[in-house]
Amino acid sequence: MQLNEFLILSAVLFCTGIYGVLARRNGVLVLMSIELMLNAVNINLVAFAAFTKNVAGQVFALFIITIAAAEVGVGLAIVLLIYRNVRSPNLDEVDQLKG
Amino acid sequence: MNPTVDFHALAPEIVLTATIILVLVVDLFTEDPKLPARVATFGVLGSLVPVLTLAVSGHTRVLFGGAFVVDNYSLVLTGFFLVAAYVTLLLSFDYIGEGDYYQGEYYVLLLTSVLGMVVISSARDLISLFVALETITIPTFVLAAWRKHDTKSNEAGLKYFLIGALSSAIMLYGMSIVFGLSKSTVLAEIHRYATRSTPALFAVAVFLTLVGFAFKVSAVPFHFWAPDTYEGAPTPITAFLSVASKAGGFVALLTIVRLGFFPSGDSWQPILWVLAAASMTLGNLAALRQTNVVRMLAYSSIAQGGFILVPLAVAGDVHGNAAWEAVVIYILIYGAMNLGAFAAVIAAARRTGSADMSTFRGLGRTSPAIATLFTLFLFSLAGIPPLAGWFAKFVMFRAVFEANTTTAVVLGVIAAVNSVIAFFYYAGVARRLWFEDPPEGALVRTSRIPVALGAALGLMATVILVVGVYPQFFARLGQLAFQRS
Amino acid sequence: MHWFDEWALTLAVFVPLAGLAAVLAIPRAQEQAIKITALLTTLVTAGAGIGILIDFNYSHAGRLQFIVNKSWIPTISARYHMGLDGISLPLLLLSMLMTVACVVYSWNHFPEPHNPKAFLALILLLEIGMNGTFVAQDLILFFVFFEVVLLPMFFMIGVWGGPNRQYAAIKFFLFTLFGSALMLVSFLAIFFLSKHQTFQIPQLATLGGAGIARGTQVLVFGGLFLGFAIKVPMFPFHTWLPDAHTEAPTVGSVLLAAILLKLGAYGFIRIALPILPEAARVWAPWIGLLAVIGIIYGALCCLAQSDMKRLIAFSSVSHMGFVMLGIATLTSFGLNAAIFGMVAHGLITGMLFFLAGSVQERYGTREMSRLGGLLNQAPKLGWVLGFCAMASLGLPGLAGFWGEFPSILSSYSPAKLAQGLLNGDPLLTFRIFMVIAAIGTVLAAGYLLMMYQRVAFGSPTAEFERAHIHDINIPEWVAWVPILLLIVALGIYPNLVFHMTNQAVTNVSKVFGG
Amino acid sequence: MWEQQVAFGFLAAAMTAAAFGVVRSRNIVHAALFLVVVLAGAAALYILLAAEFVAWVQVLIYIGAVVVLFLFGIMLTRAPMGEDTRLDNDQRWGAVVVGLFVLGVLIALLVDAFGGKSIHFTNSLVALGRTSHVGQDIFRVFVIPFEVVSMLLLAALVGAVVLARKD
Amino acid sequence: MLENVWILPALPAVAFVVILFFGKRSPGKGAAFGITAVGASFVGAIVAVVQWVHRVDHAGGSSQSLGKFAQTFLTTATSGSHAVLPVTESVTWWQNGSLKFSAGTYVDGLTVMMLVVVTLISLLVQVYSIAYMRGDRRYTWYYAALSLFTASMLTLVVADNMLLLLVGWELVGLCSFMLIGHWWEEPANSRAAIKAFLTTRTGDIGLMIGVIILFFTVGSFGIGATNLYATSVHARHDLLLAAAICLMIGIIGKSGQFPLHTWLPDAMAGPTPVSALIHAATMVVAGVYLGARVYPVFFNGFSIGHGGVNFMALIGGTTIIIGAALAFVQTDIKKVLAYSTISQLGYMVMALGVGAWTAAVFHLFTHAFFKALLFLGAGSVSHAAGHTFDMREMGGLRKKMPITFWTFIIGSLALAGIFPLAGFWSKDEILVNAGKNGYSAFLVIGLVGAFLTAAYMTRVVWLTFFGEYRGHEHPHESERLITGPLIVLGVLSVVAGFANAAPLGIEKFKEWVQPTFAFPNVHNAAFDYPKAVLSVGLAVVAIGIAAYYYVNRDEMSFFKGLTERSPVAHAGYTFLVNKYYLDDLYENVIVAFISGSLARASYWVNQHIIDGVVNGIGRGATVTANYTYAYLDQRVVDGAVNEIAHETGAAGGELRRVQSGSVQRYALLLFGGVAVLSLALLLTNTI
Repeated sequence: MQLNEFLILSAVLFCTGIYGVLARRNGVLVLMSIELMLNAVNINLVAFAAFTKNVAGQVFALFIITIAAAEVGVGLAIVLLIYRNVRSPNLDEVDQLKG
Repeated sequence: MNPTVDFHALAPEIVLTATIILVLVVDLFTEDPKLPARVATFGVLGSLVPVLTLAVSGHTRVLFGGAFVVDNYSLVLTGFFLVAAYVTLLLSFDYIGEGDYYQGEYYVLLLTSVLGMVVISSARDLISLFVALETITIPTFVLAAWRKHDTKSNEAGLKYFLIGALSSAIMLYGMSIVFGLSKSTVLAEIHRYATRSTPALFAVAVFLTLVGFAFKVSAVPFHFWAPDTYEGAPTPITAFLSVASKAGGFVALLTIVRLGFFPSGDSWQPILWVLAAASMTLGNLAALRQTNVVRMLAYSSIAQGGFILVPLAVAGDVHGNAAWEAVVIYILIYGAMNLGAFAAVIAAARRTGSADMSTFRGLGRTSPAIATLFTLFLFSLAGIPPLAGWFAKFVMFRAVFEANTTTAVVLGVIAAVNSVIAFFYYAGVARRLWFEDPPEGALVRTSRIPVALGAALGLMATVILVVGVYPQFFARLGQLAFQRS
Repeated sequence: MHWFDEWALTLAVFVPLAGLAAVLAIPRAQEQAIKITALLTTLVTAGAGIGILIDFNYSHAGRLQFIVNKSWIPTISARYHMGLDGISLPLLLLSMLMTVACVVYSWNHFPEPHNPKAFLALILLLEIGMNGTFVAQDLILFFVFFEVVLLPMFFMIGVWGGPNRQYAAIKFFLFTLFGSALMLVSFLAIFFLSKHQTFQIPQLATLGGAGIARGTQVLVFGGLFLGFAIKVPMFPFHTWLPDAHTEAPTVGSVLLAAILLKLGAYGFIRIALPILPEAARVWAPWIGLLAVIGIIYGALCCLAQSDMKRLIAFSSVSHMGFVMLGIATLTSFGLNAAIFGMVAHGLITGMLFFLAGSVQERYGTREMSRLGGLLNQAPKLGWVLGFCAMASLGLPGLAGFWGEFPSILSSYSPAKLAQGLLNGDPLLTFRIFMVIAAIGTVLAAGYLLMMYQRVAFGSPTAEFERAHIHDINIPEWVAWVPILLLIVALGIYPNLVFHMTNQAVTNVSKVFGG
Repeated sequence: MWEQQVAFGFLAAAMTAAAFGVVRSRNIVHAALFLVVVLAGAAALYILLAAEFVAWVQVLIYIGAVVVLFLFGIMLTRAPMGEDTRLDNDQRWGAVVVGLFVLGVLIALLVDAFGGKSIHFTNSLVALGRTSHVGQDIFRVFVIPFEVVSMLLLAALVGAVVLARKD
Repeated sequence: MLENVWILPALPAVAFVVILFFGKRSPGKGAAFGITAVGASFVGAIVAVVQWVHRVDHAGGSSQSLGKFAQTFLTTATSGSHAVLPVTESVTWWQNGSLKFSAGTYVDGLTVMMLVVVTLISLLVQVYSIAYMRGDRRYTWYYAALSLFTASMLTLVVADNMLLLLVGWELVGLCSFMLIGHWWEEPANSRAAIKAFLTTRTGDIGLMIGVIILFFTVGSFGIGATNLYATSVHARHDLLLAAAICLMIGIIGKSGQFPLHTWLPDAMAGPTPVSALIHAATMVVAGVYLGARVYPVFFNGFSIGHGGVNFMALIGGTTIIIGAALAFVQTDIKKVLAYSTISQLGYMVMALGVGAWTAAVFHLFTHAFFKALLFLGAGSVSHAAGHTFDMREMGGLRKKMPITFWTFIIGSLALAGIFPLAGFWSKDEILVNAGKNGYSAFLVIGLVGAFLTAAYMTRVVWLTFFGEYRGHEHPHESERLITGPLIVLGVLSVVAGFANAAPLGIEKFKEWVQPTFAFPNVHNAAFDYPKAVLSVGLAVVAIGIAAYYYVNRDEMSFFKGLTERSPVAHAGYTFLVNKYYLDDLYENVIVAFISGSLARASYWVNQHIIDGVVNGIGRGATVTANYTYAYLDQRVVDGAVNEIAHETGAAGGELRRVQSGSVQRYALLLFGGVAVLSLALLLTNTI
């Protein structure tokens, strides 16, 4: 199979993620979009692992999955905190700090 | 591969890990709020011991098939990180102690981040670098938002988190492609691959990888989080972010560029050049307009980051280690003066009750000691002899001259101009401190400087004075870091 | 006295540091203790100076003595290398003397906001930088000392200065910072260009820019030129000076005029000329041109002043013009004149600023239109002012003359230069300079006498008729008498300085066949 | 070979569609469910690439844990369950431009670099993905990262708790 | 004494210091010190004279003690064989390169002559001042200044090199400044003092440059060396000419020659004794002395030997007439004397210019006595007539104060050059030589000058001593301390001339004073009766006419109010009264321009252009013509810190706007950066 098929798929996912991160207001949705991007990366890695016959790629993917989980945990906590103080999950409503 | 693990080499990490767990336990089972702090401090100091013993024992130790290396380089930086962490702790005690903060948890997170730093200075492959970097970052996301009931602090945490997560995603994408091209995650292999002619994709992949570090060192245009986060976060954390975690980013950058991408110069040099120039200029210009001291320091540290990037950007044309040394020396000195500056800000803010510049007017009259120290740190940042800053700038320019290419010289000129511009806002603060009369009803609180804070101030002041007069200390360290042993 | 040879310069430079520490240690309340400590420190330093003066080997005034050359920053091959020859000696002593005078003078009138502790601390810090600069034999060391001077002066102006002090302080700092940035860059360039890469001034001087392309030399010299010229200050980089002087507290102005301005000119003689002789030849006519412009221009600006202190400030521009003219000729005459000129200007203008300060302290103004009849109300002060004015306008028999005349003399026959201005004959160029400079001496007489007439002659203006103006007081006498005596002594027997400088200067001018 | 090709084509289409769903859906819960589809698809791809261990981890951690977290988040932030037009902010078009731009650049580069390269499915590839093999690699080379990650997770846990708990 | 002549200046110098510090508390308020010192110097001078005369009479003998200098030059001396070498002593003063510059004394006839004149006049003046200045508010200071003056003047005289001479030259200028401004409460006085100082200093530019040129031509500052060079065959004429012109400018400034003479009349603002000493007898002749001292330079430079017209003679001649003419329109007796001094100095300079060295120096010698006498006389008069110098308030004093009257008469006649008084001999010698050396034009000028001199002196004498007293005081003869010096000077004015009375076969002055070492071969003309008679005749006629005019001016309706009637005469009158408008030229045009417009202009440039440019660089290239200092000042004071931000236009503001606070905006920018940079990389790496 063509390596590029996987890579381009991941590129598409990655850019979709980017779009999401930029265009979504809701914090949770932004987090989801980030997950999309990370998945794209994982697909890359696993594909390359298969391509290069080097298991390091898979290991890398595993680490990413783990850390992503931690990230999501922290991220959600922060969104929650904000929601508790600002009463809104929307990111564009937090802009006290500027200039 | 040797199944037996060299625990001496791992001792610093082990001590730190043990400390973290200990702190957690202590926090669970005691009421004394001071105890976790003490434990954390001793842990940090304790993990300095094996660093010293390793330094004494000399020879380089390669573990896990080259994924993890303990050599002078990593030892110097580990030492730096631990000291920085220690100072940060000194700054934190009273700050955290006085607010209604979670104490034990605070130290757990701080130490975890430090653990990441200690690891990153010995990490020699993409995976370790990535993991270490995240370990540095993720706890600080939380710490930035630590003042739970202050929406600014929350905002600081949020912004830091989002930009951080994004840039690590980008970095990962880059790393994945680097892996795909070089067929390995070990830097040595990548180095070998980079010596060949590479496709354009490699250059872009390198760039995407660098983005992650650029974010950590808050290089323009990946700096947006910095001012807001610095302003919102608890000041000790700001100090920590602007020194330790930033240095972490630089170390990773240094490692990956020097041991990984170095051979394909035109993939990373232009990028770093642009980042350096942009950071210096924009950082300085933005700093001119600030009315909040912390925010001003945030921009100033962006600019300083730009200065640190200069030697890296020209490293490709420098024979020998002058450029690398310049980076390390600059990091060491920068750490000292910036920590000092933030310590001074904390001390001053305890007096004036705010970090707003207008409240600092006439501080030279109301509390001369703090004002004097603050001034010292500011002018050291401005690079005026005999304060350590001049030497940092000096080695930077030296590297530029060593490279002696047109691009290098242009960058040098930009740096020179910026170092003059920078004087404006540093002097601006000094002006408020000394030339202006205190606002009526000044001296909000005339609380004494707490011991820990005083210790931090004194320590940093001594460092910048001694190093300023006898820079050989740090110069030698920088030299050692890149000596084969 | 072997140990002394080893330690003399280190003492001369770092005794003030010890004093500084002591001063900082004493609590702010005990002003008397602070003052005494500061005074003792400066005296001890001066003592070291005397020791050097005695121990100095005049038969070899041309070579460095009291050399101390230790490792400092090996990684960038910068060394703790100090030494002094006939060029450094008079300036070093000058700076020691003036510092003592300043401490004494400010004994019981510190400018607002009082705070003697900080004030004296800054003076001591200044002394470290000034003394160090004059004896440093390593470019980096030189740079560091050169810069050390900035901060104290910045704060002296900014904190104890006049109404417009912030502007003046920042301006002063920016100019000099800019200059020294360029200077540092040039130093680095020299380092990397020089055959065996070194920062040691003597070695570089012996190399004499060997192996550096002429064009490059000219460029690098340009950097040095800016760095030093701003400090001197030469037209048109002088604009920071009047503001700085006008706003600075008396003692600040004194040190600024007496010592700080010398650092720049000294830099030319010690570094720029010997290390880059080729470039010096190319630049000489231009330096000369700026110098004479400065002479006339400064004098004219003086004539337009109504503020006594500002007038004296501009007169510095004019006088340093003579110094630079002397340097520009690249001859032993010129350089001797330049150094003598620096010493003389240091003493005389320093005194003038002291006097301006005392006048302001007594009348509360420096507006010459409001002053008058000083000779009536405080005769002694008036006569001393007259004396200094005469000395400053270069009256033979007083120190000022020996800076002016030889420098004019020297510009009659400068060293062999490639070409003058506009590809003209260098000889002609410099002879024109000579005439212009000579005219400058008359203008000098003009503005100084005008100042003296307005301030001292006539009878007091209505507003001060009743005012009780007390004459010179003890601290002032103590601070001034040595300076006044020196002005006379040097004027009558100039060899006091020339026999120090001559050999050393000849070494420099040898290269130019001057 | 063709069946893999077909499977890939099917998965790719589904994942892309779902991804668009995640970023375009007007209903947060739907978005979360779309995300599940994407993640599952990714897992399937891993199987396809003979990385079984990774695939299982993907299923367990992502679908098992992360998505649940998201759902909790949605609940706790009282997000409107139904249709909500105001899920997007004002810079959508900027986002589109940037996204497409990056995509273009990436595809161009990828084609340039890996055009014609193909993955060979051999036994060695299958062996590569085996859990044992992966485990060995982790514990031979990546011990430190592994340990560090554990500390990181601990810290993240502590931190998340501190931030999230009411007080 | 010839070797240790340095003692002479040293004594008054010491006196100066002593008076300065102990004068007030000492008996005689310092006068004692001053007089003792200068007295001692006088004695020393006399001794010097004796020794010198002895030396001259026993010339040629190798036994005589020679100064080091003489030895070195003895061999090279052109006329060394039978020359009477000057006595020189010197010590190292300063050094440069391999050159060592000495300060020392150079004693020959000219020197000792000057020594005598200076010390004597100083002595008399100081004695005179005891009475004249009694009770002055700065009595002590006055004596200090006088001593300093004497010291400086003597230094100038004995100097063995141009540089030391320059020192003395400037110092006497300083003393003159201090003493003119002695009563500085009056703005007029201080203005006069400053005018004097600045004018002479303007001339000193010339002197300074001249000295420099000579130094580089000769290779030494030494006077002996200079003269030797100038007299040697291989002297570079062009350089000497340049030097001579420059030095001449110096002389013009110092010796009140046209056109820089205007300071001298104003200098009369000083106390009268000072005028006598400084502005008649000694300081003002310093210029002439310089001319005589390095005469070879002028002689060779202006090639005086060849007759025709030269700069020096021309200046001198012009000055004679200019000065004399002005003397007529003055009502202030001191002013008259001042102008007469100017014209007499003109005689000396002209004499030098026409190669009559001895005559010039001789006239200097005699003039010192009678002019000092006249000034002191005038002082005595004003002392009596209530401290006024306005002749309109005098008259008829001859009975009131006989001694003053007679001495004044003597002085006037001497000045008028009436046989056999001092003035006659010297002036006559000048005229004779002028004629003989082929300067007939100047001979005529000299004669005209003689005529005018006689006339205006008659006017003075008449207005002062004859007719009715027009003042309101009760004039009386002055006391001894004043008349004493008058008498001494009177006697000298009579006898001094006989030091060089050719027809009587006495040429001692020439013999003793005129150098024989390194001196151009000027040949002094023999006495010439026709010319002598002519000049005296002219003088007598002049006196006659003037006297006649004043005696019965009532009958002389023609002259009466002539100036009112004839516009020509009126014009001429006003022209004279306004001193040829020279002062207006200097003060209202030149000085006003420099210290006014020019100075203000350049200061404006400083504040606006240069400062502007500099700050402009700080503020970007936005320096425009209409941009003002205040505005800039304002801005910078606002905080130079903000300057850069301002300067980069909106840059700072832009950045702030970019930092909008919306995190997703940040993200967008971040990705934008990524996209752009990666595209850049893509292009750079593929192309």
